[in-house]
Amino acid sequence: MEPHEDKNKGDLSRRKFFQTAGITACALVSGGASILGFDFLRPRVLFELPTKFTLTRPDAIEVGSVITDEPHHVYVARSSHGFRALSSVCTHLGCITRYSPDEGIIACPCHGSKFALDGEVIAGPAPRPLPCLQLDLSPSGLIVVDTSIEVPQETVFKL
Amino acid sequence: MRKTTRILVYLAVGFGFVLAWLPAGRSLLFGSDPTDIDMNDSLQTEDIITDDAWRTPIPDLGYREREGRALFRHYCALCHGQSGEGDGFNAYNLDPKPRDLSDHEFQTAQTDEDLAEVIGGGGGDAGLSNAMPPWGKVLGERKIGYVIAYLRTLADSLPETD
Amino acid sequence: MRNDGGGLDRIWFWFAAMSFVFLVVLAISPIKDYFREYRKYQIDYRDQLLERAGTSRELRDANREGVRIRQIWNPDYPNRVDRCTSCHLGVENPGMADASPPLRTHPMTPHTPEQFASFGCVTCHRGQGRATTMMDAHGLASDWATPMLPLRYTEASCGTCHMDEEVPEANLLSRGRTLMAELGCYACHEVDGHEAWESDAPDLDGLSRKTSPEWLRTWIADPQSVRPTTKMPYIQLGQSEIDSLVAFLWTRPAGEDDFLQDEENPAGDPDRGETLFRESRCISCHTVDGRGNGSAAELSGIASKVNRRWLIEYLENPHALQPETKMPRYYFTRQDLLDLSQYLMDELWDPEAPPPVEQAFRPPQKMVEGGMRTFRKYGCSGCHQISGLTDRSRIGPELTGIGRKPVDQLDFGRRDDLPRTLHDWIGAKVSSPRSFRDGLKMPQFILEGEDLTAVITALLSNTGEVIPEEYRVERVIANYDPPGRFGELVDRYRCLSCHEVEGVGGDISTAPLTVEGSRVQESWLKNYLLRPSTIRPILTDRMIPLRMPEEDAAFLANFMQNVYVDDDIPARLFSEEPDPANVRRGSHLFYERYGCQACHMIDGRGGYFGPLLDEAGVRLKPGWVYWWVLGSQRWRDDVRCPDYGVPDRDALDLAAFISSLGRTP
Amino acid sequence: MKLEKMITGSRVWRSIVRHGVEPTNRNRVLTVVQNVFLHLHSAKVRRRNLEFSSTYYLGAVSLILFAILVGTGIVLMIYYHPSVPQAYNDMKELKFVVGSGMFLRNMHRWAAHGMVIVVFLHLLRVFYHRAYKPPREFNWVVGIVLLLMTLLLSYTGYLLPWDQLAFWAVSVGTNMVKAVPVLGDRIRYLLLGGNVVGESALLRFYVLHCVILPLALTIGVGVHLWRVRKDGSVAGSSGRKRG
Repeated sequence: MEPHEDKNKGDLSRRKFFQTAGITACALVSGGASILGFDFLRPRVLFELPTKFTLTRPDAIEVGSVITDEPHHVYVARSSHGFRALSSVCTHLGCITRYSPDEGIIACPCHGSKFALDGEVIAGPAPRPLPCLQLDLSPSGLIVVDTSIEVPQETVFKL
Repeated sequence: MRKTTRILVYLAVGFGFVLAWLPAGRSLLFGSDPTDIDMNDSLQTEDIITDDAWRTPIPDLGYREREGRALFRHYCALCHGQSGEGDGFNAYNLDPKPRDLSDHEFQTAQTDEDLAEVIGGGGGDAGLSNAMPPWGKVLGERKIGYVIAYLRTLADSLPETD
Repeated sequence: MRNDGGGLDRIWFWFAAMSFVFLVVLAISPIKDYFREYRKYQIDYRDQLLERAGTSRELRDANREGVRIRQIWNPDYPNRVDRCTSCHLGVENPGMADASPPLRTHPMTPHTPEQFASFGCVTCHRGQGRATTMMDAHGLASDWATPMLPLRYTEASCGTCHMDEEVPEANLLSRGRTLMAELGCYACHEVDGHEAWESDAPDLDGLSRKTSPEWLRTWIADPQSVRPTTKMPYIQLGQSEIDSLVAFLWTRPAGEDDFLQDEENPAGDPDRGETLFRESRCISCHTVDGRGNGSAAELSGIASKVNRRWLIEYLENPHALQPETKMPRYYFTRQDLLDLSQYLMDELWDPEAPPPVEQAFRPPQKMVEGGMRTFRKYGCSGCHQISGLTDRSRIGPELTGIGRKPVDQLDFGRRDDLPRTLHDWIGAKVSSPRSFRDGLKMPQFILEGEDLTAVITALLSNTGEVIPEEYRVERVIANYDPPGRFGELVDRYRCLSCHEVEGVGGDISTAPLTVEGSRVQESWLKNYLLRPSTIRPILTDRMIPLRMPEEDAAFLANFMQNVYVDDDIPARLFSEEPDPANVRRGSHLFYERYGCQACHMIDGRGGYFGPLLDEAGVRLKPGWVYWWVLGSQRWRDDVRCPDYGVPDRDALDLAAFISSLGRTP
Repeated sequence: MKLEKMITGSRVWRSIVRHGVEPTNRNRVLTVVQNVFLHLHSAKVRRRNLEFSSTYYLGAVSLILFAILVGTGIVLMIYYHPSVPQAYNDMKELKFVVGSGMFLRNMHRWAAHGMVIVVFLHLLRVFYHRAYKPPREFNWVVGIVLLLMTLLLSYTGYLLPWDQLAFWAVSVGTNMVKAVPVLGDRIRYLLLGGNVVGESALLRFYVLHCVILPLALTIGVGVHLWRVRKDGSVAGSSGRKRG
């Protein structure tokens, strides 16, 4: 019976090898497939407005005035200190705020939040000030706003 | 025996599929249509010009040089001449004479920025004759760029002297 | 249940093998993804940026460049997504001007670099914007119908939005479009937007009174050999077709054929005729041996073409014989006509022209009918009017959309030598149209070198695409009809053949008349119409003396003075005579500051490209001079008098100086 | 009465409904137990029908291919808009931008080709083995319907890329439908949602391809397999007497 056992033993180890190899391959396949699945679902290009965009010349904005860029949801305000870009998306529930030049404040129509021109909350349910955004000057001398970069609230950009 | 028949049947079916799915199957089986040729009896074949004008080498000027050439011929050639040698018909009465733009040394000595300055601001501003007027307001930066691109081709046509 | 162990082994073997195969198959996709073409360009770009970075900010920006697909997406332009910038990374970066493609900066053109975001790349260069591999993006893959335009034809893309004949900063395209209209492509081919095209080829009625059958035969056989500058193409007719065509034209309308009979016109004085020819400035439009403006027919050889009687009739009143002609009607006396025609017949004949045959030409009816068929077959009526043949159907295929036709829809015929591209096909079609097949009808045009490139560009620009409204630059078709008696005179003297008014009219004269009333003084204008003086001595195409009666001149001058005015131009600049101090300062500015004498001549000093200013004080109104000095391009945007950016005070002084010229104090 | 007898006594009826129609308790039970929709799990199966016997696996392969098609198809729907001309652009997105997009699209395409071939081979084998004979004649009919649905799925999927091939294939195909007597024009009109292959045709084909036909095919496959369990597979059919 010994040779038979030997043979069995050899069979078993070969079987074991195939089992291990197959299961390992299957594990790799499922791991890889989930990575690929994630890669498939993650969009590589966006059909949205770019986060970095160009506005007017700096001198087109008068001191003390605010211009609104509606498609990008951005305010650019100019004070005597310099320029400041604010997101116009309310920090409460994401409504789009409005600037009212008469009162000199930014107000949200949904739940009545009010913000000052430096973004600070004056009234209402908004939990945080409006985010302050990165400003830049393009080589041709135009204002460039990047909504993907937030800067500290007190930042003011000078010419 | 049964097994062979089975294999044969499968082979036949498979072959049929391959043939039916072959993209070129149609033309392989049916061939292409002969083109109808409409003969015109009164016209001799040797009368037909089959020149290969389309093959003539395209003058080797790019877009900017071409635009520059048009501007140069319109605004500059009156004094500087068609080939930029300073021999335009309006140069006759001028003192000093217009610059020979095809001069190789002049071309190598001047950078594009230098040329743009004189073309844009005029000769007076650059300390040259005020007979060279300023074109900056008429042409603007871009078109002056075209003109300079064309000026550069004028120098290249000169045989290089040492 | 026997061989159980062995069977299971086999199953496990297959399990392992299949799992492995599965793994390999799954790996294909990520591996291909890793080797995507744009990856290496993007890594290369970042390296180059890092190398070129001079400031910490540039370094920071360079480090931010990751490997990702970049795209220009324009929601206003439907479906316009261009990913070209995934490989052509430096197009907007002026610092990459010396890099090698694909990373090099895009050259400065009217829409770049400012408007990349709204135009993208495919709008001008074609190809497949969504693709991210070179073959696909450049449109070389077989599934894409519009491959990239070769760079020399890129101007064609300007023409997809700019519908006008003249497109600014695209002179190859403009030239191609002008050529297409001049050569009469629209006579045979329908093209959107050119339905109103009108031929300026002569009417063919009454040829038997004008010319000889021999001349006609030579002409039809090969027009360019008779007159190299003609626009009429070589139609490549067989001899029998030529004969029948001549027969047909000869009998339209059926009538006399007294080519040689001319009893009623006595001989004239050729010397006086020559003086008349020069004085009348015929070469302002016509050429003689190639000298002259060239907008009207070459006159050498005219004596071999027409007979004297016809010539006299024509010079007497051109509009009676050719209603559409641009030639004005001069006031010639009977003696003038005799002398002028004598000069033309004596001097301007063509030694190579066939001598006229003495006997009358009476073609058989069958030949005439055959000629009519030939006339129709080759679409002669597309250009030439002839009584009784009013159908001006276009015999060629429609060309709208030709500029985007997929190559597999083109008939290359026997031209196996051509590369299978649209531009090569168009090039061969316009330069040797009959080489594709037998029996084609398109005639042979002489198109070479840049003219050919220009016509190919113009054809490629006709894509028939629907362009969003805000991108379209429509073709402006000016429409102006001078009213009343003024209109009648303008028609008689054919002023609009040379002068432009309200965008209508020819371009032979440098002076549009739209604001003539604000420009010149009425008394001067009247005298000028009667006896034109020389304003620009170097021009060949100067104002012609029309010998008009004084009342016509007075009426024309008065009308223009009152109607052709622009309120922006001050009618009266100075309430009284300008201060001599201002005149002196103006003179100083004229010579020393602005160097105006480089072009303008006063008292024989200065260049002579610009108008003579000797009598400017009598000719021009001071308000005009002031307005002109402040920006002459407002009058015509191609005026060569440069904009110096003259301050207001200098302009007033210059106006004072120029208005003082030629005036007796 | 006579008509009812004629129907219930007919061969077609008896190939579908295997029990009697008399209102006995046994028949009432059988009505429920022998109905795939009321009793998916067979109440009684012959041991032989459950054997893992030697076979060409053609039915199983088509089933697996169908599963692959459903899987890849659902995933591809994430990046597909059934609209003109966005549909074609989406093909380009899959090719040039989406990670593994082309891999999945090719899987879907080749599996579809494979399924048509395998289902057809399956039919040939059943035919060759005379497995369409009683008691399997009803399952043969179900199988034919499944083949038709496979072809229809293939055909409706053909339009979705919205390229020239798709457009003309569907133009030609739907013009063939016109040849159907009497109803031809109307069927084409309904199929295309109009008279030309356009936006509405694309949407209709999309719904057919992604919802209606796959659902119908799933139900059909259910009946088909259920019948196989009851009657035995093809492998067991030839050379054995019924009973």
